Amino acid sequence: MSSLLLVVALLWPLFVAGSTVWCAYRVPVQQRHFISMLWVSAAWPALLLAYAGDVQWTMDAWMLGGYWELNALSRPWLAFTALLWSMAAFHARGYFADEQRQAQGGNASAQRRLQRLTLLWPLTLLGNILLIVAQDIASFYFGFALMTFAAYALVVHNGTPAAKLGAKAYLVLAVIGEGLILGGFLWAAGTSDTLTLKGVRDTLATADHGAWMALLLWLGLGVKAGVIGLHVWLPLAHPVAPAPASAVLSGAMIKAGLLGWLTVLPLGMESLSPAMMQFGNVVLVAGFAAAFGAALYGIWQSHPKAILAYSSISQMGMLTALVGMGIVVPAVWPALLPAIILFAGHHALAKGALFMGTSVSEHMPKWPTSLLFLLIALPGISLTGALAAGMFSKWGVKHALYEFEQERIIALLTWAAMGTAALVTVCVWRQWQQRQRGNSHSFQWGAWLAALIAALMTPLWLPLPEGSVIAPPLNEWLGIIWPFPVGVVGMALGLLALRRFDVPTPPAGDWWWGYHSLATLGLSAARLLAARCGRGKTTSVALALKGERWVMKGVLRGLSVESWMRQHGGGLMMALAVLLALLLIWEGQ
Amino acid sequence: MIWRFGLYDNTFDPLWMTDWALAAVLLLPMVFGALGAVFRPSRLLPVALACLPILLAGGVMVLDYQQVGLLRWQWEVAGIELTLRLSGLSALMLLITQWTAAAVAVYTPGYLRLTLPNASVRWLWPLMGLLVSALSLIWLAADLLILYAALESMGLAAVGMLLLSGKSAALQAGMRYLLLALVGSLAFLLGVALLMSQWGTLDLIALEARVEPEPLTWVAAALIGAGLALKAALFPLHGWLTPVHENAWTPVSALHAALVIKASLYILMMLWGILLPETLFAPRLVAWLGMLAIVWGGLVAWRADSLKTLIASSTVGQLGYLMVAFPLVLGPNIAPLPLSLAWDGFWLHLMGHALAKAAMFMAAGNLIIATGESSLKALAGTSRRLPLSLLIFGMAAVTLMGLPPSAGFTAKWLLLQSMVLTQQWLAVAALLAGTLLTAAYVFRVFRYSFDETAPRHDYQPLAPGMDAVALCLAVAAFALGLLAHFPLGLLHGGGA
Amino acid sequence: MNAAWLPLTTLATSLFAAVIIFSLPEEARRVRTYINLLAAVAKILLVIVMVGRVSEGYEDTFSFQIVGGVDFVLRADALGVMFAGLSSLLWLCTTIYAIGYLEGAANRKRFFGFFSLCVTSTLGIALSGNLFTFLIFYEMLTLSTYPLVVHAGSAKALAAGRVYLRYTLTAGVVLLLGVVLLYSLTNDHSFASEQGLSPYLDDHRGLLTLIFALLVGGLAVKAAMVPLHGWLPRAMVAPAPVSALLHAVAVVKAGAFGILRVIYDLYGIELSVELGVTTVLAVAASITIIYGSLRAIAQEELKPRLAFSTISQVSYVVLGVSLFGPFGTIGALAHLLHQGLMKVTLFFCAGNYAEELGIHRLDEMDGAGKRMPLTSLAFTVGALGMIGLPPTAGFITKWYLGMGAIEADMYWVVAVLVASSTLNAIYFLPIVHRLWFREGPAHGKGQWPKEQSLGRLETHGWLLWPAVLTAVISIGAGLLAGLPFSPLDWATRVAVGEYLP
Amino acid sequence: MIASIDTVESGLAVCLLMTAIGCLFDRHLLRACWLLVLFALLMSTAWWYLNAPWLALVEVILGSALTGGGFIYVLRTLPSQRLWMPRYDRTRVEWPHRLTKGLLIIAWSIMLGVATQFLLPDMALSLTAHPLILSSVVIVSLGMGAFALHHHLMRRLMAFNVLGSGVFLMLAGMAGTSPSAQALITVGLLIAWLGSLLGVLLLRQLVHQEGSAALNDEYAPVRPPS
Repeated sequence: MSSLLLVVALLWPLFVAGSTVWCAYRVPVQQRHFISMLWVSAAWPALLLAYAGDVQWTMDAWMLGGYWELNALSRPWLAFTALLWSMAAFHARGYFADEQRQAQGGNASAQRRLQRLTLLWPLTLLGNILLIVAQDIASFYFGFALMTFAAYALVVHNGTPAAKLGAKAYLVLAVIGEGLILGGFLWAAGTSDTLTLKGVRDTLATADHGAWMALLLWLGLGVKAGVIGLHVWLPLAHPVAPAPASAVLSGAMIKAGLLGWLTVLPLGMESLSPAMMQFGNVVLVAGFAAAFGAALYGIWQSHPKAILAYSSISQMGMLTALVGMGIVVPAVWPALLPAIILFAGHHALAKGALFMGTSVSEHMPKWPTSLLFLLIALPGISLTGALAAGMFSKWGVKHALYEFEQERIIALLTWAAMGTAALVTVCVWRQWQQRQRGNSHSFQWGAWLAALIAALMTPLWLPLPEGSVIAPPLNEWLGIIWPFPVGVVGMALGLLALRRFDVPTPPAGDWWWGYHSLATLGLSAARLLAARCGRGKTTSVALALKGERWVMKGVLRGLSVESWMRQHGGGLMMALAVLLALLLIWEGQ
Repeated sequence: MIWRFGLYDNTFDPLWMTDWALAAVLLLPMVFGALGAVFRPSRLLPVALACLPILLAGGVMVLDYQQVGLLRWQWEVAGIELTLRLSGLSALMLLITQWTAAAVAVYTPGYLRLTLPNASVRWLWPLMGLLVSALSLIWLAADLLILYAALESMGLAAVGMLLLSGKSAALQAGMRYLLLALVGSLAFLLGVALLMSQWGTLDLIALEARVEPEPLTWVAAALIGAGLALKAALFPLHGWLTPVHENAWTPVSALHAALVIKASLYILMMLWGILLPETLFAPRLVAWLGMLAIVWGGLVAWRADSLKTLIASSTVGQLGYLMVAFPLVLGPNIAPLPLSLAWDGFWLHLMGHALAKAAMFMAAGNLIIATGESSLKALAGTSRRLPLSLLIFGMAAVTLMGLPPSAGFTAKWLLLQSMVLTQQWLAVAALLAGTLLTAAYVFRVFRYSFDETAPRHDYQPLAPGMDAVALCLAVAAFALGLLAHFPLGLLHGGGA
Repeated sequence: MNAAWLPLTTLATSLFAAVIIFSLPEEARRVRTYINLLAAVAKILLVIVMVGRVSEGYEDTFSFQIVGGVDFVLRADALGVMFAGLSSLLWLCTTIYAIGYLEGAANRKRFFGFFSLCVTSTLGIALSGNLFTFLIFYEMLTLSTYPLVVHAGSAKALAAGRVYLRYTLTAGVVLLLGVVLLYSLTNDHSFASEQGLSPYLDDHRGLLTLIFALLVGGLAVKAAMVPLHGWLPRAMVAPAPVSALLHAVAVVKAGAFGILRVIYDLYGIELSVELGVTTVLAVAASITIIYGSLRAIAQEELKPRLAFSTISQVSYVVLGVSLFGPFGTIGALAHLLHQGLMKVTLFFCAGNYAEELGIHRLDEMDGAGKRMPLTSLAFTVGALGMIGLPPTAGFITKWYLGMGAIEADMYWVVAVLVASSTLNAIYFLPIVHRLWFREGPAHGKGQWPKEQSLGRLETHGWLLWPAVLTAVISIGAGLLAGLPFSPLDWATRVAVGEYLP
Repeated sequence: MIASIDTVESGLAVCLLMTAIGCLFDRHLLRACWLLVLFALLMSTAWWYLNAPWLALVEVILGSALTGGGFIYVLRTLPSQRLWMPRYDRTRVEWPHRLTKGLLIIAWSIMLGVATQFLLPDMALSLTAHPLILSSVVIVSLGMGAFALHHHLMRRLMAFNVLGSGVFLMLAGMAGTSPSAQALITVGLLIAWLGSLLGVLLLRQLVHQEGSAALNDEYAPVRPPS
């Protein structure tokens, strides 16, 4: 039964995608609902699956051998992912209402964009679901690749130059990431001849070059998860993607990378090699670097979604650091893992709500503005840990770390939370500045509210193991909450102080531009080299041709001997006879 | 070596039927040729019917050979001993001769009808008959007198046939050929005279028994070698060949290139086998010249402007392959395996080349008739209009190139293997280079023919059977390559 | 029980088809179509029978003696049947495609005749039981493809044909030399012999290496390994079905298959490793993979880009062969099939674009996805497969190759594979992007270079369905790789046969 | 040894040699023809002298009457107003060509002489004892050389005839006049005659078609545009 549900959960998005193609050819454009309820329902079976019993399925015929399972990790993951996708789909119904109207009115460009989006959205979803349930490498990789490449349409949707740039950055990084993942998987799987993710994990823990494999996988998956250095696509892609797409990108798809880490990295495993420990430290450092760096850079942004993107990087940085802890201090892991899942689930929904909020602030319903902005800010506040689910997730992490006396890490996390608070402040402030009224659609704000509520209540619905969610005791509240007001106040003061100065907005995508110029430099060097090679080839070909002509001339001249031989047959015969005779006699004597 | 030529005594008397078959093989071609002069057949059927009894007689002889082994005939006329024998090799050569000649004969009426030649056509049939008889006699002859007589009559018949087209160029070339052939045979005769005066016999078996390696034998061998090389168009004495073929009628060129020059080569091989069984350098010299021949023939053919020149020059190169095989067959201390491989390869190549060259000349003749021009440029667009002729040309060319699945390939394979075993790397290189050169000139033809941009010509339609005959020959060359085991079995059968 | 007729009949179907086609008049279009399809279907059926026989453990052999010590042997062993299956399947697809492609063109008789001959040769290569037989069909292949390459009869086509011949005939000569050397060393050596050439190792080490170099050098020309690849991009002037067949199965695969045979069935993998030739081969293959990809990036026209991609991809097979271990073998064998399927799809699609819309250059492809969705979908599948993304068949082979590399402790090969994947993405994704994400004539921007509305669907049905079929198969071969008798399964079977006697 | 030489034979040999040289190297064609006839007659005398009357008869008929007659016929009958065969061969021969041919002649003479004299212990007619045979060796070499030297087709044909006679004479000298040898010579004579006849007819036809220039071996007929 539950296998059937699994099949339905996977096939339903495919069916939805197929139905959009069907409609494209069968339904006249005036009557076509690009974002139909059918389309919105794409993620529902998956959501159902997350709550409806166990799945464990082995298929030999599937690629390299399929093994799908819902376990303590993947079940909550599927739950929040599917929930976020559903919310985002609802939101999309409102968000794209305008565009749909244009399309029905005969705007070919709008038709095209919507058609593309509606086709590839369910496919992206499919990939996301598949990678969550997959426990074998091939399925995971398949899901990951499908999600990655299908999501291109989500990013590039607007078709503006900025969108194209964002999509390009996304794709370039994605390709690099896929390559790194493939390399890591191949290495690990080849070393121990395994086909499951668990096998990879064991290999990473035990193999000689485990740390290097882990590095490859960490980086490859880290492209999605926004590891510092590979994060550059996030601030470029998010601002330009439609809000629902940003929501799933930042909420669900980013988490796919994290899920990958959690599945394949040898987290919580004792007696790891020194190299692996080193690797863990690298992860830890990189995580905090991302957490702080993103916050510091993000606050200077002007586009709210760019700020949110940096916030995502920052948050993922914290998660990265926690993953690093799993390697460096394995003992902490059993307590830390549920906290991380909760953190991830909460961040997914909260970030989804925040991104949806950006679209709500651009199309404000006729509510009191202050209430609206309070609601808009709410998930952000929760993210800082000052509220509701945020507190729970923060405490979960802190609690686990307290047990092993990792005060320094806690302190760093707390400081990072201040950064989050600052980012949220700036984001809301920017939204306030750029607010627009009108054109609000009930699905738009409805989905947003739903996501908001779900985010705040994450521990209640997230199917975590019993007893893994611990309510923070009252005496710790202050310790959890204080970064938020400090961050807000600090940011507000800072903003006030800087009001005098005209601080230019640094470009979103920070290091991208560095990479870009480096790549351009490299490309022009390669071109130069290629041109030189080409010239060399041309010269050598010309030389060879010249040589050939020369030889041909020689041959032709030589061939005139033929007529000489024709005339002197008799003489030649005489000579041959003499020659033969001499030869024979000489040899005989 | 000598048993391979069937030069040994045997006790069996030929069956009476074989005697009649022998008579038929030797005489019927001349008889039918004479009849052909009278009736001048213009259709295919009577010619085919005339060929039938000759082919049957040949078949009977080969069957008898397979049953009995070596067959020998001996007569004494006015104190002169005349000997004939049928060994496996002669049987094979006989078959090739008869079938190729039959194919040519069947091809001829159609050709003559389309080209509307001059009055001299009446000479064609008797000359062809004489040629076939003389060739058959050469394969069968076991004494020098018959060999000489047959060689000479073959040569004269060949010259006569080549002249028939009556073009000035043909006459000029024919005159040169005539003179050289006659002088060549005088050199041969001189050699024979030396042998006879020293060893006192013309019978090959007796000669083989008596001959000893001494200077006189060597001088004789040199004279015979030079004379026959001239007649066989071995490089560098091949100069007369190209113009002769270029200007003769197609069936005549086919017959000449396929068989006539091979006959001289056969005699050369046989006599040197008797005279120089243990010599190292003379065969080597021939082989070196052969390497040059391969390259030279290929180059000349490559640069040729007209189709027939190309084919004729290719003969020079192809003869080079045979020349290169000389030191593998003749010489001291050749291991049995390479010797046997080279022996098989030599004759297989000779036969394959005979079939393929005849087919190629016919295909080329068809192309020339159809396009009305003999230059390569005129071939443009023929791939569309005359695909079959071109295909036949291609199949024949495959044999010449020595690509599988053809007799040329199998033969080259055998030769190469033998060369590798005897470590003659230069020869290997020449053989392989020859393949490439052959491909170069063959595909030059195709390049012209595949040209689709050329203006359209009006093509003369071909007579029925003209393509079919050529096709049969080309296919036979293929079959000979794949089924080489059977003909080569005949070669070995004589060793019993 | 030895069904000697089976390999012979399989070979003869297309040979007979060729003969009949040559004897039919040019105008007999319908009959020719029937003959073509009939022969293709019959051949597939026969190959299926052979697959059944091989899986039951029979090795049907047909042989006769050509000359002393040299036999003509056709043997239906697992490896050969695998290649035969590929070629017969793709022959059917390509025949259908070619019928549609050459609708109304000139010289169809010649084309189909030589086409059938070409397939005969390919099948002969597949079923050859010893090196001599292999050589026969290998050269036949050269000859029968020449008329196809120069089919157009233009100056460019003729020049390409000349280059093609220069390369392939020279290679044939080199190969011949190698084969002759080997035969003089060992006499007739069947592919089926168990012990390989190891008995000769002690005394003839140098000679064995030389022979290996000659054999593989000769074969590498057809397999288009750098720097012997020059003919392939030029041969692109041939009609699309020819390019498809040339690239997917016939010529390049024949070379790769030959290398497979030489290493597995002639030398034996242990001996090859012992001689140290596999490492050299792996390096050469890697260079080819990277070089081909780099050159592909630089191409601005569709077919040359695909041609360089072929150069790169075919060397995967060689790379897999040179990895010592079962995974590399499986990868190589599976890639032989997978790449064939995917590349043929790509070429079909390229042909469709050229025929329907006149597209030859990449920058003309903008928005073609809207105009020709199925073709573009098939193209996308092929392209993703080339990159090696799941669930296409390309992923499966890349996976196995990578595993094989790790197993053989050649970590740098993984780097090559990943780099190649990335490079493939660099030159294929922009095309896919153009197809689907850019606006072009289908969206009212500009004009197609030469639009013909060939059929009721997006193009002529005969052109469309083969592409779709091969695309579906190449997805299926990846998605359901674990099914019995899938390419991967069969490759595993062969490899297990190699490693576990 | 010298003493044993028969004067008749010596005279015959010298006459043969002289006529042969004259025939081979006289640029006046008609005169050369007549010399050829004379040479053939002398040859038949020699045959007679060597006790081969049959051969003598054949030589007279074939060699002198038919062949020589043929040559004279060609030379005589052709000259009409338009077509006439020049009585002189005016082809220039370069000196390197002559030198090589001369060397070849000498080489051949030595080769044949040595072969016959020193290598044949039981020669029927010893070289030193029979000047006829000695002259035949020289005639063969000269004939060969002249054949290789000349470009004029008729002169080459004549050279062939002389050469042929020399060869037959040598054959007789070496092998005696056994039946086999006689048969060989007869066949040879017959062939030589047939060949000459064919050659003569060819010459005539050539001159008829192409004019006298075609008599030069190096002449290349202009190919009619096709």
